[in-house]
Amino acid sequence: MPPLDDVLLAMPPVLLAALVLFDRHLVRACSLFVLFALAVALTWWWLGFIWLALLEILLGAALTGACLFHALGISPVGGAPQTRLTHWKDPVVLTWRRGLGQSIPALAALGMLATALADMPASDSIAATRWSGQVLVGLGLWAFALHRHLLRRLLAFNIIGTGIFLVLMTLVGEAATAAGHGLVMTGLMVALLGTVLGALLIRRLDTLDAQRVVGSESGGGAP
Amino acid sequence: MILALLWPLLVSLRNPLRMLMEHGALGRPGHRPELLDRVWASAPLPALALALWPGETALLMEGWLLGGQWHLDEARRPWLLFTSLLWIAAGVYARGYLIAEQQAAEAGDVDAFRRLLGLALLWPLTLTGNLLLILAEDIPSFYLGFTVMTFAAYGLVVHAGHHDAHLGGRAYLAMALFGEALILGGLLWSAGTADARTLSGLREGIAEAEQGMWMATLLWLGFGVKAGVAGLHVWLPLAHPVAPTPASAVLSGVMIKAGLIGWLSTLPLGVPHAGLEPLGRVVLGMGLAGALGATLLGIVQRHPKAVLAYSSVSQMGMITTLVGIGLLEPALWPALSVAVVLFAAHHGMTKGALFLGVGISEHPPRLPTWLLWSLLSLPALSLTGALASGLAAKWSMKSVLYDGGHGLLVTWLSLAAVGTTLLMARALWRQWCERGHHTIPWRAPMPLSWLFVVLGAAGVPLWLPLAGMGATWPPLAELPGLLWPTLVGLVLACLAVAGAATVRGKWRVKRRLLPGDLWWLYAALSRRGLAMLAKGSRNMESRASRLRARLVEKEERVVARLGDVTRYERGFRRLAVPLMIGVAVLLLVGFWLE
Amino acid sequence: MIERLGLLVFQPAQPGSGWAVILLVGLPLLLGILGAICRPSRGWPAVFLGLLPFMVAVWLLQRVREHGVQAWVLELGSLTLHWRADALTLLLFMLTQIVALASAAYAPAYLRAVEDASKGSLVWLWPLLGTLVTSLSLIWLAADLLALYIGLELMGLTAVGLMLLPGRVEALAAGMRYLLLALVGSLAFLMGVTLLLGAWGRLDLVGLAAVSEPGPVLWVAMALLSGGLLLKAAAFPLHAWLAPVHASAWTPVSALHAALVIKASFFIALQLWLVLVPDAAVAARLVGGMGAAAVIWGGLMAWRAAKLKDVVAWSTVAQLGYLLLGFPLLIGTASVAADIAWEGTWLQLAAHSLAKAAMFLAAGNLLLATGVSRVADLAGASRRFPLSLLSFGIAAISLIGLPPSAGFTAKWLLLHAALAAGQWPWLVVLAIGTLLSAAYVFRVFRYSFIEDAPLHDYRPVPWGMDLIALVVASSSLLLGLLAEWPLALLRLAGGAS
Amino acid sequence: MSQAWLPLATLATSLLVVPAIFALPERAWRARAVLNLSAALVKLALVALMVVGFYLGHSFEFGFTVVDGVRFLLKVDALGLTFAGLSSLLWLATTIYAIGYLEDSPNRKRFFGFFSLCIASTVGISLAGNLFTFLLFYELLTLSTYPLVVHRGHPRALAAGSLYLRYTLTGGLVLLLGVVALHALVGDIAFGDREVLADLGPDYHPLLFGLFLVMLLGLGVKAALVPLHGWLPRAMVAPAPVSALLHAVAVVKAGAFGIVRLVYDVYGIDLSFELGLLTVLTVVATITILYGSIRALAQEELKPRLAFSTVSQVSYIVLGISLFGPFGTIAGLVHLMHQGLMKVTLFYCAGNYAEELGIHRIDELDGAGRRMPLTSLAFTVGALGMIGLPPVAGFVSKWYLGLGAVQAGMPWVIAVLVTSSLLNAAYFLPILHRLWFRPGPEHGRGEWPEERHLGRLETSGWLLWPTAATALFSLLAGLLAGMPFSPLDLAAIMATGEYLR
Repeated sequence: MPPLDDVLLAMPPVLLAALVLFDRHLVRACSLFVLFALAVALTWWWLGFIWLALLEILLGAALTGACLFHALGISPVGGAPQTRLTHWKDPVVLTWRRGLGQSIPALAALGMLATALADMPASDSIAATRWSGQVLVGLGLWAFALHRHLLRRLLAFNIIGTGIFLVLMTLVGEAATAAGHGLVMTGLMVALLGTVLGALLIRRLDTLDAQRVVGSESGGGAP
Repeated sequence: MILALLWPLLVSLRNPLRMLMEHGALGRPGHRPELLDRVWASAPLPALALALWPGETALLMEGWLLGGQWHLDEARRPWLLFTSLLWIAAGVYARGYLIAEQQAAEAGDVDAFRRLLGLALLWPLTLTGNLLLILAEDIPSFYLGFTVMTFAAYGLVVHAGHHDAHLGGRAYLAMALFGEALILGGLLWSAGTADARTLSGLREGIAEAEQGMWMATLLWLGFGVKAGVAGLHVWLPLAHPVAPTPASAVLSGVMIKAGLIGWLSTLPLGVPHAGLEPLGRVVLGMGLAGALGATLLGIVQRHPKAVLAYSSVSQMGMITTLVGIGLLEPALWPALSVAVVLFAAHHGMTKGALFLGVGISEHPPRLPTWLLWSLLSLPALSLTGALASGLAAKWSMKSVLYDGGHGLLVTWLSLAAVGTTLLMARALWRQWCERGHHTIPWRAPMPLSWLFVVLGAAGVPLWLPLAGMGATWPPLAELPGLLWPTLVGLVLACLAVAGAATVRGKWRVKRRLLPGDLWWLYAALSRRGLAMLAKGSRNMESRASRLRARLVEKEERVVARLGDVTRYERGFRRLAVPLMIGVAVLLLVGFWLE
Repeated sequence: MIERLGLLVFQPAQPGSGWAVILLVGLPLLLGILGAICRPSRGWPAVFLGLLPFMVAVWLLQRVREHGVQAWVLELGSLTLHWRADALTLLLFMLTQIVALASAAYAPAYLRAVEDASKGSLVWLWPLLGTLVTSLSLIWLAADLLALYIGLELMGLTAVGLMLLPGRVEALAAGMRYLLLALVGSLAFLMGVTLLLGAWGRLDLVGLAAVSEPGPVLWVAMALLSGGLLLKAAAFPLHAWLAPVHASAWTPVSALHAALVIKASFFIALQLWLVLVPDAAVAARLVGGMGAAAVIWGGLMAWRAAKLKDVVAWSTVAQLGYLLLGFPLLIGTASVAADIAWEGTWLQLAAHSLAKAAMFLAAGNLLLATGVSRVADLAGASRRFPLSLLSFGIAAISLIGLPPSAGFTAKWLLLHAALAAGQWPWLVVLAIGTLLSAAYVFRVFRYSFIEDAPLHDYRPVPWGMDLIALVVASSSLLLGLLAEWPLALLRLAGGAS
Repeated sequence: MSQAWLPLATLATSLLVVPAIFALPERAWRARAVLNLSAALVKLALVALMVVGFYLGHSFEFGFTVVDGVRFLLKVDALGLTFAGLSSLLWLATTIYAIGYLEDSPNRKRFFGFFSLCIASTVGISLAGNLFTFLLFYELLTLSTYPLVVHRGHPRALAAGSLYLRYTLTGGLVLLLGVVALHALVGDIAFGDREVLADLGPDYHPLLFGLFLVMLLGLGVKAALVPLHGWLPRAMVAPAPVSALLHAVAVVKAGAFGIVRLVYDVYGIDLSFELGLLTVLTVVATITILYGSIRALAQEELKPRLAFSTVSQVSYIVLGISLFGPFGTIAGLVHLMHQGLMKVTLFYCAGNYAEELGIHRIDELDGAGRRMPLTSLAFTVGALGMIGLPPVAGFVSKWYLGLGAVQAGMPWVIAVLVTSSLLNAAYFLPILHRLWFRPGPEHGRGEWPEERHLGRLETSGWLLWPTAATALFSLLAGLLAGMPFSPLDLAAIMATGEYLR
């Protein structure tokens, strides 16, 4: 049984992730994501990976958050969102059956992960973190399968990534810390770049979409 | 020897080449070159010279076909001689016979010109084939000659171009093809078995071969078509009447003999223990049937040429019986062969004279009627065996048969001779009925060549070089035995004429038997067969197209279904991530199963 | 098998080789940046400069031939990255260069002809191109998982960027899907790497091969790695992103992508299998089954596709299936079969790269010239654009696997290997694949030969573009007859160690 | 002494013409004609050079390794040389013909380009020294003929082209499978290494038998063995020179040639006999011969009738080689050449009729002999040859077939031959009758469907002279069959010298 403080520390990211993924309001979800990244940074710090914590704050919280808000069309200068995007509903209705069905891949992935990790017992100090990482992966996958919304999928991707980083850092021993750091840093960079690209894309798609809507409306007005 | 063959070929090709040179001449109206000129008629001359050339010659040509070997030996010489003689005579005769057409052609009648051109081309070509088959010793050359003659003669048969000519041509061609096929099969089989290239090798091979009987049967039947064996003779009465008279003369005079030559060259006659007795018996039977049956059929014909054609069948039937005896009793063959050759030459010339005579009676020369008709009936009498060459031929035949102890057969043959007499009488009667009134000068080529043939025919035994033994005239004591069939025949003919005069009406109502008797059956049968083939072919066609249609339809369905399948692609697109995890799980299971 | 990949060699590298490798990796990037600055409007400067890394590769290949495989360790503090250069990787590098050069030479003229090529996206083309080539070089040369990961991610993101350049709505939507899937794929890859690292504490392939032992960890790790890589390689059930992406991308980019990018993922996957699970025959057959399904499905879809570029794109899916057949033939089979399959697989890879690049370029020419995108609209093309169609045809010959082409020789080898390994089903797969590919290719030709078609207005393409397509296509043809030369090098690399 | 360059140069002659033709502009028909003709002549000269060299005992071989264990091999042997000679000769004739035929038609550049490619592949097939090389050119032939078949570009041509591809590509694929399997079994077999398979021992015999059937299936498609012949009559929509070439030298012959190679040079005749393969071939060939003839009877258009005749005639070759013994071999080999000459003549004639008079159907031929005597004469020669009448070349083939049949102990084959001859006569003689003996438009009855006056002679000289030449050749090949260097002589040399040692 891991110590209580570890468990307590592992709880916030998980809870936040769940909120991020399943909050119906997108702006709130994005804000929550920033919080989530901060919580993860806290975890890094707690585990002793100061550099990672700093990176997480910089890349994960600040830049990724900025990207997400950019995708939503919220800018620090312009203020409130003006587009429909903020209230974007998922195109596919969420039903219980669908929810359960889409959880199967996530569960399968978790099962595989558990099978592999069963051979590598963790010390008490990191067990909680590892568990939280796995839960994040599972949640992320579930959400990724469940949602059609591009931004939500981006969020899910980020959360899976974070989960994997957490698992990774609990797995590497002393000898391979450098390699682990390397991997995580690359991963963070990739996640960031991916999010940037995604955000830009979403933005552009939105613009084009709006143009098209406007175009078709004006076209519809003509005989 | 090459010249003998090459010359006709050159003559044949001369005119078309000339046509080619002056291209466009065909379309121009106006004067045309004379097609049947002297050069054309001279085509058989070198062959005649060859036949008279003393001594035996042989020609080997490695490059020719599969290795050519042409021989002129004593066995071939008589054939060559009488063949070329008849061809010359017929050629000269033709120049007169076709004079009207030629004039029309020269005057610009396109149709006539075309027909004549064909004749000018095919006549020497037929001759070439005929000569080649006589001279050839290697099998391919022989077959080549036979084929060339057969197919080129088709053009002679259909020369006139009217409906009957085409009917005759069709009968001729169909039967010829049938014969060719049998010959080819027989030749291939026997030559393959004997590994022979020459005809003599072939004969030995057949004598030794296990299946020799069947090979011989095939060959006998194949050549039998040409030789007019009973049952296979049907083309003769159809083709001969429609061909121009000189063509009929060579058809009936020499080309029929090609079948005989075929027998003599390929069947192992005179070889002891060849094991062909069963065939010999059949041949004998068929020969007799032909000799007798043809007279019965011929006697009811109206067209003189048809009557003559049936007479040819009858005469060839007689020769066939001789061949049959040769197969049955090889020991008799050396003597018999002489008789056969003599008989063949006699029949060839005489029948030639008779056919030419038909033309003469249609266009009588300015001769006294009694002279003309006695000249016309001379070959007829000769054919019955009462006079001249006929007498000699008959005697040589009979003497051999008597020596071999075939008295009964002689009687039968004598009966056939009775029939021949009747036929001759019938033919002359018909000629008399259909005689023409436009006389021509007797010094024209037509009467002259006819006279030449008549005289030649009468004197066959005198000039025919028979190997070893000359023809002998029968002793006086035998004359009654030889002459009675003719007399009986004459009497019967007179009775018939008298009877016909009295009961004229009755004869009229009787339905006339069409010339070509069995042909109509064959034609119907083969038409049925061909129709079945064509139907089968069409069935295959339609079945194939149905199958194709069904396949196409099925394919379209499958393609449509495949088009449906493509919509699953959306699923792949939507479920990419779960699918990836699925793949991973699958691989994990795979690893686990190791 | 592992020594064929140039791994397991501990001899020190020849001096100078390291620099050569740095040049190999770095030069394309530099050139890309240069391109962004100069923005060449003609193809030839790109070709001219692009020859530089090619020269370096040739030089290095010469060294490899003389001294055997070259391997280095790059140390960044406590982080070590492993590299190696052997004949295979260098040949792959040269292949990369050739295709990239062709695309680069083609691009300027193409972009001038395409109307909607905005200035902004033009700036991005060259650096992205350079980065892509660099990342590919990284992948070929890397001998540890971290470097591979870096290369893979770099390649994936650059590829997405390149695909997005046209900026049309369809391009964006397809690109977005591609991006997400690529990201998910890399997450799976990362997860696999994580497990390996956690279990054995090292990432270099040589070391992992030595210390790893079969067990759930290795298996799960391999399953995840393979899943991710197959997703990126567009293997059968995970191929869905491919065709839409190509449909709207620029032609030279499509050529590059189909020829190289997905091959890189395949290369990594095959390499990992050979190193880590060289005896997993059952799983390999499962991959082979996926390949078979890919051959059939890709062929069908290409046959039914309405647009020319879709046809070409779907054919990529099918062709990748052939490559996947390499798994069952190489893994867990006797060396008789594996030897042949080894050559067949790489030859197929090269053949397909060249042929597909040529085909995309030729198809691009046709599309540019006719201004239509549907196959059915190509009626009468054979009279008007014989050269484009000829290039298309030559490339198609190789794709179908008809002689004399590299595709044919590769197919021959694969067939032979399948027979030698006693795995008959693959014969059927190859046969069906051939027929299907013939069906979709000749469908195009059938339309092009129609004579009584109405005359669309068309514009001629610059002859340079036609020429490039023709040259690349012909090279795929020639490779079929001259395959012995590169394959001998492959054998040499295998035999040297 | 080995000269590698000669076979390579022969191949290259027609291969290099291809890009040159494609480079020329469409309008430069004169330059193209010169190019084509000179290449054809050069190739003929090269082949002649090889023939001379071969008879002097030189060997010509060119080879390099394609991949490990697989060689690209060009080798000259008597059989290949003969086929190469035939194809270069007929190429020359057909090139001349095609130049005349396609005058003023579109897409000539494409046509001649692929035409040359087609010949290059045929030469490649004939000079191929092993199965791999053979296969290579065999498939190349498929590809290069497709554009020729669909040349006209109308829906029927396109449909025929698709059908053609379906058949031939599938056939090629099956052949490929067989060849690869054989290769996997024993490695690379150069043609002529007959011991390799014979030494395998009886355990392998079922496998070898199966492989032979597979390869036969592949080759049979091109050789148009029933029931794999379906593409051939449909491919008739191609222009006449293409049909001529397709039927006489290129495609159909390639299949037959492949079967010859397979039986004699890969399996060896003794092994084939031992395995009972020859019986299979005999039966297949017999069925094909009869089926083709019967189907030809019902065709009412000229070219399809000729096509079915080809189906039937090509199987003579197969029949010949299936008859165990020297005569059968000679027959098969000699018919390989004879059929080419005769069929090409017939197709030229059909083309002439179509071009000059617009005749496609048989019943339109009435009296055409009058209007086009030389063409009709050539047709007559070809038709008589097909029936197997002396002195045309077909007779020689048929003669040896018959002898071979007896020698192989299968006299019943003679019945097949005779039946086939009769059927041939039944569908050719009516045509001849119409040509020569029926009155037609020339005699004022009706009109030609579409008369054009293409030349000073009966038709354009480009069309006429090749026709006359091939007809003459097929006549001479039969008439002078015993001469040295005649097809028969060559076949006999091959048969006795190479295969029946």
